[in-house]
Amino acid sequence: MSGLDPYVWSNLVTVALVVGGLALARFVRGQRLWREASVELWRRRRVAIVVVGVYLVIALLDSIAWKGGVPEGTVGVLPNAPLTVVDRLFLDTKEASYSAPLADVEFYGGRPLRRPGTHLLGTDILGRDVLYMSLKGARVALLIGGLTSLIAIPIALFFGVGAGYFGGRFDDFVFFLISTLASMPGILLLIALIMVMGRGTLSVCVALAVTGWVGFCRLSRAETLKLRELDYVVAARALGVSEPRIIWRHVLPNLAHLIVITFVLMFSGLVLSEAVLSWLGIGVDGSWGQMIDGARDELSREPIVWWNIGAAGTALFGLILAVNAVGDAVRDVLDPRTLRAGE
Amino acid sequence: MAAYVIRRLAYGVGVVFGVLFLLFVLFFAVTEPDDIARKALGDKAPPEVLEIWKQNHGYDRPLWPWQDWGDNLLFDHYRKMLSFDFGLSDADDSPILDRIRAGMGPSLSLTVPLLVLSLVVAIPLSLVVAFFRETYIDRMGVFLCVLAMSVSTLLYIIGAQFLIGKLLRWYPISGFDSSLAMLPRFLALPLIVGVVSGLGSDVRFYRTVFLEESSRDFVRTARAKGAGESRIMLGHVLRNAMIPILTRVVLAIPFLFMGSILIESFFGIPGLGSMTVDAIQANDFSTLRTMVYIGSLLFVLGQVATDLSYGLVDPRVRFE
Amino acid sequence: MSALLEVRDLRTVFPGEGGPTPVVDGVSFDLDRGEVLALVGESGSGKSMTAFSILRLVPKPGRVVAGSVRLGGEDLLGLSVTAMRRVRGRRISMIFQEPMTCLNPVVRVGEQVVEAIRLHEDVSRADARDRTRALFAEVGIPDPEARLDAYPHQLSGGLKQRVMIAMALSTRPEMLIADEPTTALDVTVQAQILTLLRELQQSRGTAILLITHDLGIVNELADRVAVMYAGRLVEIAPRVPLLTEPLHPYTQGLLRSMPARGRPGEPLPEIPGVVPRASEWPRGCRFSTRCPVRFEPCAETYPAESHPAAGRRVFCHDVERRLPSEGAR
Amino acid sequence: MERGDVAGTKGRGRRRTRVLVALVVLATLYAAGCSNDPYPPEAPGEKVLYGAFEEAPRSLDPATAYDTRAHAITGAVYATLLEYHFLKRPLELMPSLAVAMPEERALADGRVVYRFELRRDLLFADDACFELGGAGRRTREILAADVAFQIARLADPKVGSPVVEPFSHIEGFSDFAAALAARRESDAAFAARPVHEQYAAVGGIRGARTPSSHVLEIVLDKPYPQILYWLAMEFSTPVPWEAIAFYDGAEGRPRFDDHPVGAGPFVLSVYDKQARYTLVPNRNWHGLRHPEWQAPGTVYPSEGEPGDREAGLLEDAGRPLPFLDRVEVRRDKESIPRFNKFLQGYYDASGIIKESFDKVMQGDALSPEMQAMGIELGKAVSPDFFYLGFNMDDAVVGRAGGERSRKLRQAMSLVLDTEEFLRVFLNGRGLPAQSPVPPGIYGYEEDYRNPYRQVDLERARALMIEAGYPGGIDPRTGEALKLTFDSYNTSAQGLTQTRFYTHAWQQLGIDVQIDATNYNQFQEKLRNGAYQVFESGWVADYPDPENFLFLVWGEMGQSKSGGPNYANFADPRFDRLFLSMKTRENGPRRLAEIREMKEILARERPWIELFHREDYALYHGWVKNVKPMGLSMPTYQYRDVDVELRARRRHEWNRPVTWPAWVLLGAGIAILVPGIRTWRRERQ
Repeated sequence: MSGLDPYVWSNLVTVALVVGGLALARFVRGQRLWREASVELWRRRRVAIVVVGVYLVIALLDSIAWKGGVPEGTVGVLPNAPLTVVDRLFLDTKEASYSAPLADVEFYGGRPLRRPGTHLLGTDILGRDVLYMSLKGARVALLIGGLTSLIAIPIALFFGVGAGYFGGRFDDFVFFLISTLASMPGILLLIALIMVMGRGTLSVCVALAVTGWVGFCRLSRAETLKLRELDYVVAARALGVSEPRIIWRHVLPNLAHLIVITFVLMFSGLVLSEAVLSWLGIGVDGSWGQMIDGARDELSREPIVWWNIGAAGTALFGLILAVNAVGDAVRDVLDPRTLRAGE
Repeated sequence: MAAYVIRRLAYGVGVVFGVLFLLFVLFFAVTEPDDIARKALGDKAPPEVLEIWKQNHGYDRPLWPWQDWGDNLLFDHYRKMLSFDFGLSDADDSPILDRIRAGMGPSLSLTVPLLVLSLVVAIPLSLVVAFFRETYIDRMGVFLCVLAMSVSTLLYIIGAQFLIGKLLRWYPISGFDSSLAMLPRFLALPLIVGVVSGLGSDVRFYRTVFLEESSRDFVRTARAKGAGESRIMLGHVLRNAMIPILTRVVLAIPFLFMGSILIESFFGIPGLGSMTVDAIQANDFSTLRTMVYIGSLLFVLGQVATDLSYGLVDPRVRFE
Repeated sequence: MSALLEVRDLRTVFPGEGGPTPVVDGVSFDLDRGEVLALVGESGSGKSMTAFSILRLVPKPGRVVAGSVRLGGEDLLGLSVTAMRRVRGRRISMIFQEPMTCLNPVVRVGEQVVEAIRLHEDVSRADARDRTRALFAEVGIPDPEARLDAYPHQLSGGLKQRVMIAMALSTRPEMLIADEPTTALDVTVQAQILTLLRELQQSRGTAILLITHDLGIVNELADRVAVMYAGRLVEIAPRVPLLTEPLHPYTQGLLRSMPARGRPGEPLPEIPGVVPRASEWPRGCRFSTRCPVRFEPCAETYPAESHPAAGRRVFCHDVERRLPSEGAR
Repeated sequence: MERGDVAGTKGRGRRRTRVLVALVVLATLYAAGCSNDPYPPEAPGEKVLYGAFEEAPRSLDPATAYDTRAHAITGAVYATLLEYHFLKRPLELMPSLAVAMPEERALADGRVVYRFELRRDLLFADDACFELGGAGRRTREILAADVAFQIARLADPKVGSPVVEPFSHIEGFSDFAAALAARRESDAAFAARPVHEQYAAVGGIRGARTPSSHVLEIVLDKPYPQILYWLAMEFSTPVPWEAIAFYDGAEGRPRFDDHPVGAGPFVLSVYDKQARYTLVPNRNWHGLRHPEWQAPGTVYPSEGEPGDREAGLLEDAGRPLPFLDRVEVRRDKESIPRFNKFLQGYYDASGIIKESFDKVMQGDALSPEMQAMGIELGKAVSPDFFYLGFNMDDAVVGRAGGERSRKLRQAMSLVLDTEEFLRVFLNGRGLPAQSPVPPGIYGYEEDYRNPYRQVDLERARALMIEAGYPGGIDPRTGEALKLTFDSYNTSAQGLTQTRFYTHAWQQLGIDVQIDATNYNQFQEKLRNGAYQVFESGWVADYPDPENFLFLVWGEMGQSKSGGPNYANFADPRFDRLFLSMKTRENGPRRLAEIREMKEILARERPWIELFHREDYALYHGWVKNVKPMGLSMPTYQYRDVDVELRARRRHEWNRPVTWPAWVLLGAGIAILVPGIRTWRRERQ
């Protein structure tokens, strides 16, 4: 391929995401409704949001890579390989085997370490720094959750809004498609898709998206059906406003809160699914799921090696808990139905 | 009613046809028979070897009907699947149907008690939480639910085997025996894990349902006529909440036959779940295909059953 | 003879952003045996909350914080939960605005009335059912035997409200709270239900606390009328004087906006502005933001009670000003 | 919820209480009956040996079964003409179904004849397939023709036996195969007939003849003394034609692969591939039918090697075999639960899993904790050999790359630190391999050092430069050289081990990608040449260096003949040496040949020698008569169990710890009580 190296693409995508995120933030600040919602959200879930933010920053630092700048003969690095900021923070940290957090010697056998006292969370069986591995997992997890949602939500919107708004044959088709997909056992379809597409991050995300879009599609279809009958939409139609414009101006903005809620609630489910896929040996390389799977036997070691599974488990748990907490709050803040129920 | 059931089933058949088509696209069109053979035999397998393998598995025909109306994979796929002739496993050439028959028992012996137990544990718990709404018990309950939901099932399994199986020695760490005397012993740990790992989301779901129902006007009526809180919860709220609960349960019943992938393989229960895992690890496409098909079939049946069961619980529903 | 129900300085609050927000604020009134007292006001004026406070059914997180509710001399607010339960349905019954949602949709209506009876009386199921059948007949449900086994959705709105009334009266309570009993019904059915209520009230001598915003209904049913605005009682008087010569500017506005009073061809006069939210209530007279005759003290201090005539009470600075002797007392 | 019962006040509460009480009682019963014993109770006095298996063998057909997993069953179910003495070391053959060791006769033309005489009145195990020979028949006598039939099956290309090569020393073996294939090709009616008729029609194998019903003569084209070892393995067990004809997988009958019919000391009474199998004594076994024969292998031996008496291995001398009433083997996929069950006394024997090594071992001996449990340790370097191979047919690492590829292989070999690997993954339980020949096999030299198996990063880097990959960079792409490593271990553990290798090669700047599949698929990959770098191992079939060096013999090339030379290594000099070494008696000339072969291998690097395993087997004190064989031969018939001791220990070790349940219950109550109290207070 004459195109750019994969890492350059990854950098470009990262920059695009950051720019997109900033633009979104600007938009939110400009809109009263969204601004109030986000202020309210911040008020309710300060800690959780900060935690999610920390994960995001780590993932970003692990997304920008460049070549060079590595001293000759550094252990554990391929020649001419692009390295991220996180990689560079942990250059040359590889030991021979297990060491406990901040230990000076190996855990079994007690041989001296190359870099005693520097492994905050110890090292794994191959002597890799556990903190480093755990940090790298953040990017994978966010990639799984984010990329999948980025694929699934637009598809769901396209079909759901289209079906709900235009009805007729297209609606019949979409409804049939939804019923068909929904009737296939999710995890099996997921596995089948990955086996067919081959292993790898992208195919895992696509597979998760294909199995995950149905629920939101159903929701947006139902919501559009309702919106379609609202007075101002009917009025706009009667005034001869073009259909795409009605959808863009009147339907989509009214679905926005559902999109946000779905995104947040979907996220944690996706990351947890990946852990199961990892155990099946078809997960994404470098994920916490893989770390947990690889470390589960260590619980039976005598003396027990706990820091490995502990770090991966905590990292995963922390992200999911924070996202779940934010998700709950997002739903409370944005979903008027629950607001009314609270009165 | 009969007309409704027939119409509903007819749509179900349509959906099953759709599923079969998707499966065909996935496993034959996207992954052509050559690919399957190559996956099974390795990338550089010589063409003759591939041919023989394809013949043995019936994959040596043109894909689409317009290539050969009499003999093509699409029709063959439909014919075989609809007549439950699942053929041979892609991995070890054993008949798939036999293995499904053998795996059903162990799977059901795990999943049926699991479903019942989950309900028996989750519903009272969520009733308690809903009963104490707006108190510390409710807040703690919800927090624990979110906490419990945030833990990966893998961790539950590993933890339970380590703690209950090894340290406390309550039950065998893993294994299976279909004899009635031994079964409960082996099922204990898988059931504990199954119930606990699902408890978070279950309790949260039921709590929401109960809270929604207890904010209804008829609850106020019941209070106004002097009914006590527990009577209101059990007699009015639970009875109305049965509708969403039943939907969830009836819809889950068909999947009982599919077993539980994670639990079965960790605890060595030789059911359909482990079989699926073995199939995945062996790139056994035909078994996987069959499992997806059976799953969809059961799901469609489950949906019809759900619709019908509405009629039993909810007097408002009538079938037109 | 003391009144059946004596409500004194009742105050019910909901927690809000800036501390607890009252929805019922210092309401006092009496209800005599066999009397019909109408509680009138716009939506949000606190009339329903007053009713709920009497029965101690204020939805969480709201609660009654002050005052007393005496039923036959016994303070309901001091009763234990169990004792209170014996009051509800047995001594005070209540019917609601929405008969569609107030009946349990998955339980047969007969069963729901039977439950109400058996909650308070130790009778067999069969006896309770017989009584229910009789009650159904009494409230004018045609073919009561068949209706006993009907589900709520199989009955019309009017029939459902009759079931509610039957349920409310099943234990022969001394008092009935009817919260907008006809609002959700068709006009023709409304008349039937009102007639039924009047008949029952006369035959059984049940006292009724009628909550409504419809002065037409007041005119048909009530003996006395209490007008509420923004959580406060503004005027209380026997029906005729109140409807013919209202004293409080709010009551006057309310009456003016009744269609029956308007002249053909003229738009109905309406009270300018809207009821302020509970958190935005003025310190003084609650109506001062919309009052056509407001003057200095109105926004600052709440008017004291004036007694312009026997059995009449008004809370208004203007009335006070015009009745100096009374106001000085 | 009972219908229409909204308003029942009386009796309701009582009923609810009763249900609650019943539930609590039930739960208590369940909890009280809780035990971690995974087995139903045995019959009183029944001697049962308990074991575990990871995955069911692919096939139990003695013609194709060639792995330890399968041999655990086939070795017990099938009997052979010869077998190994249980106690004597070095291993020694003795007659089993044969009356005596065969007479060996060299013919003038260089051919060799072995004459076996079968015992009279030997019966196959009872089986339904014998109905084919007459209604109601459950068994029949074993004849020499049954052995000849099985040898013919080995030749049958359709059977696909992995041991065609050693058996093709038998005269007419290959001709028979060719003739059979040709007839089948040309004559469809012939191909449809039962196989025993086909074999008979083709005329059988010339060199496996049966001059009389109980005499079998094996004729070899040229001397091949190792054939006797092969005749001691299940490949040449007598197989009844009825079983092949009957167990065809049709009409609900199992396939012969899953339903063995043999003459060994045990029969497979339960075989559920997913869950368990059970062996029970075969009452038709000659040891049980004719105890008066005192045939070798049917009574416990009374002599062994020095030290056996002290180890208590001769206590049962002269007692008729077998001692066990049942062998119960359960499937247990995951190693940790398996080992934990061993520690709980539910499996009688186990290896040591690496996770628990530090708990089990202290230095070279068992830890005090294990000794206190009465566990015994069996330790032996097993005659095996593990290596990482290069596919010599591959363009990058193979012979096509010439000198360049050889230097690459040498460099890759120089950076793998086996010592470190053994330390990290196997707790040092293994011996770094310098050549394929393990200790205990002729040709092993303790002080031999392979020049390319001593870690030397500098030299490896220099070799990379010479190979044209300076710093690991492939000049064609400008990126790190990319290779693929094919592994058959998909578990996380296996992946970690594989990463150990790839990390080592990373030091040279080589980017090795891991492609992990399951074992069967890995086999398919090998069969089809779709691999570059791979891992493999070999466990000896018999104690001879030939059995290891043939792994790189050109004739055994996977791509050439489907043999186990997965590296597809072919070197004319090596092949010549191999052929000459193969038939030579042990002695200086043979040693010299072996040395030269080792040197060729060291230079050419078709593989990177890793290690010879050291087997640490753990046995509970109640298991008697355990002596490692090295070879994969089950010896269940010699095994004995002290049932009372086991029952006592199990009981002792498995008292459940119940206090956490009470703590949990207490915590639950503690959480609820304040809530209930507030609520009650509100009610007043």
